[in-house]
Amino acid sequence: MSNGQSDRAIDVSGLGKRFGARWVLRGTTLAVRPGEVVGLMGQNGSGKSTILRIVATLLKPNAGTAQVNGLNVVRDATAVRAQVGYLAHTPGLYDDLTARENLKFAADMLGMPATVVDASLERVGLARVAHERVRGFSAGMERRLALARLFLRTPTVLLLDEPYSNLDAAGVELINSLIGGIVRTGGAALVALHELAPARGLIDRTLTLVEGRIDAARPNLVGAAAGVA
Amino acid sequence: MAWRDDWRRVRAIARKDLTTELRTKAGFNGVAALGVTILILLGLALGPDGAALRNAAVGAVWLATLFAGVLAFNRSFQVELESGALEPLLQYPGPRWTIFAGKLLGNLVFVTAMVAIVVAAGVVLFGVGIPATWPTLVGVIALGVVGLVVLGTFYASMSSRSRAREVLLPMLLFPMLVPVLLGATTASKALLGADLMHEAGAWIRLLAAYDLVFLIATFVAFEHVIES
Amino acid sequence: MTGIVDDIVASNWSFIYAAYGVTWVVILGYLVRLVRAGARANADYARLVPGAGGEGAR
Amino acid sequence: MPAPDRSLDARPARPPRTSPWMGVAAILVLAATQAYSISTSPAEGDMGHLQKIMYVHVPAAWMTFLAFFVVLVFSVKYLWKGREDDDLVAASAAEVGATLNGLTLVLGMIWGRPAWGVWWVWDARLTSTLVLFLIFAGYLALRAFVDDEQQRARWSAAVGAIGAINVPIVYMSVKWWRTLHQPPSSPATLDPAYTMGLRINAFALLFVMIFFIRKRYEIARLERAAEHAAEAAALGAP
Repeated sequence: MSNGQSDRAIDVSGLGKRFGARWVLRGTTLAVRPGEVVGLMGQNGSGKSTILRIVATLLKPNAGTAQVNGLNVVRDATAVRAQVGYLAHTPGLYDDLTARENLKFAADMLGMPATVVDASLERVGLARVAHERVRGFSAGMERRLALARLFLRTPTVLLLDEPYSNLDAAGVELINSLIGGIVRTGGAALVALHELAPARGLIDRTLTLVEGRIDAARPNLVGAAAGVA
Repeated sequence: MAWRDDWRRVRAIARKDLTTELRTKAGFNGVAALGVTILILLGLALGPDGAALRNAAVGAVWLATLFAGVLAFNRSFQVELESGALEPLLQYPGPRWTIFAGKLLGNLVFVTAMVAIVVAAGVVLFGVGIPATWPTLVGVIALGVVGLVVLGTFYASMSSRSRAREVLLPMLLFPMLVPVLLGATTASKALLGADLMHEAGAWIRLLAAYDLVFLIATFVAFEHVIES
Repeated sequence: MTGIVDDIVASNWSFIYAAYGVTWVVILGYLVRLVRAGARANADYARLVPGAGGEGAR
Repeated sequence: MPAPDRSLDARPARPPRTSPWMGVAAILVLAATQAYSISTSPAEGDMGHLQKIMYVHVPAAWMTFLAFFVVLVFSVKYLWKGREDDDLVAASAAEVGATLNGLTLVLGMIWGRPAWGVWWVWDARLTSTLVLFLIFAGYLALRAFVDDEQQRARWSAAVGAIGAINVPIVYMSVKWWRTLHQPPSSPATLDPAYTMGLRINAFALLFVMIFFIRKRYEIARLERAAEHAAEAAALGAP
């Protein structure tokens, strides 16, 4: 299953990553099926972001493999990038460009027509400030603008790193509609979270990272919550 | 169609970098002011004899260009690093060389504008007469600028992400630019004189060959260098 | 050989000594550096790889 | 063609060791060839016994270029295949090459003072050797300033290859720069009485250099092997 279709949207096996002498991932294995939304839980520094960045082709693993729809994230990086939508912890915007210019840049880089820019701004509720520079934006507005980049096109795999931080109720609703939209078209999502509450009802199951490994003993929080209710 | 998408990416990156520079202004003004200041200091150190200054003008202008140019290259990657924009930039689909080409184009415009100011200042401050062969002289300057920008942009893509980037970039870049410095200064000097020995032509060919070789080499190598 | 040439030759010997002196300082200096780095690497390896037994095992 | 990911089982065993006797032998041979050529070479007409510096200076210069050729080859090979070992060979050759390069420059100056009356001339060979030294000082500085070893390997391979491409261009440009303005100082045409001494000294220094690079490489491999062992322990690999 080196390329083409696969029954796994994300397939991570024995992943190891170190920064200097510190091992952040120590043989992580996980899989996400198409149409599935998986929550990745764990304390700060447990390696959630690192897994997402490896799957998004931004980091190379020291050991193990990761695949997206059967494509290897190291060997077939370009093809993987075309399929993956990644929301980083930091917004990664250009402060001296306006909101619209930031999105126009993203559309150019993604090879999308310029018409999607305004629709996307409308969708995240920033059409009113489209011509203001990002430098004056609040943290919440910046996150919405970063999110707007994901609405420019429809990826098959979503990787979201703490998407709910700095967002109000309407923002949470936006994230959930984004995830819902992707999943309905057969896509998958891997979402790093520190609390389950905002994503409840959307997440199919959770995995917990402890010291760079998936903790098999931890209960699936979604299932547990359902059982109690 | 793929090349059209790639060209669109290249333009987008160059336009984005230049818009940022234009809006902050501090960057370009600072770099250009530094270039002129270096010229003034060289004039003070070498003057006040007019003939000696005219003789040293070409060298002074190129040195000022190199020292001020170094600041521009680290800046162009700083924009990506400060706001964590490098990750999204690397995550976009499409070949990585488009990132290099875009940065290159942006830096080329930036450094060309700076060089225009430094050369104008050099002509005034050092009392250089403009020769009849000035279009060729412009060509020499352009070839020199391309060499400087190609290697400067390439090395800055690494040095901007390392420790001690202020030291590392000149350490990597300046020895590599020796042929550019020699070619550009000697050809410029020859053109400012009468070029009796017809040596400018040989230097122009050397500069052109240098630019071509390193344009190809850096485009090939960039893909290996940009990833984290 | 005339006396003048002898003088030049005599004065040149100090440069010849200097040249060979520098050469051997560099070669032996690098050798010492290698030996020390090698000893350190061997010790680290023996510490981190239990049962490897330092010298040439495996 | 990015570097392939290394799987858990591709762990190198303890690297082989070159016998230290090879080093002892190489250094003894070098001492012997030097003693031979010093004692047998006649005084040269213009420079007297000063030409004896040639037996260390010229081989050092040749070996410098050879070492940097090794850097070029293994840098390109690393960019192609992504094998960690190639990076370590390039790094070892660069370190030994830079050392010999520094030696060449100092010997050139020691030669220049009595021969030309000045410590330094902007001669094509001297100047381009100096520029070469600066290029590889940059290479070694880059290695020192980058912590992530994958990044360091890729970056230094690119810098090594591109730096090596520049060497002939630098040499040519400095040569033109000199010749178009004033005639170059005439290189001493070599009398057959000296060629034998030069050759055997060059071979002796070649053996010393090969020993240095191999040893440096083996130490780097050993350090890496220790790190990989720590890696295996951290991953809890079977």
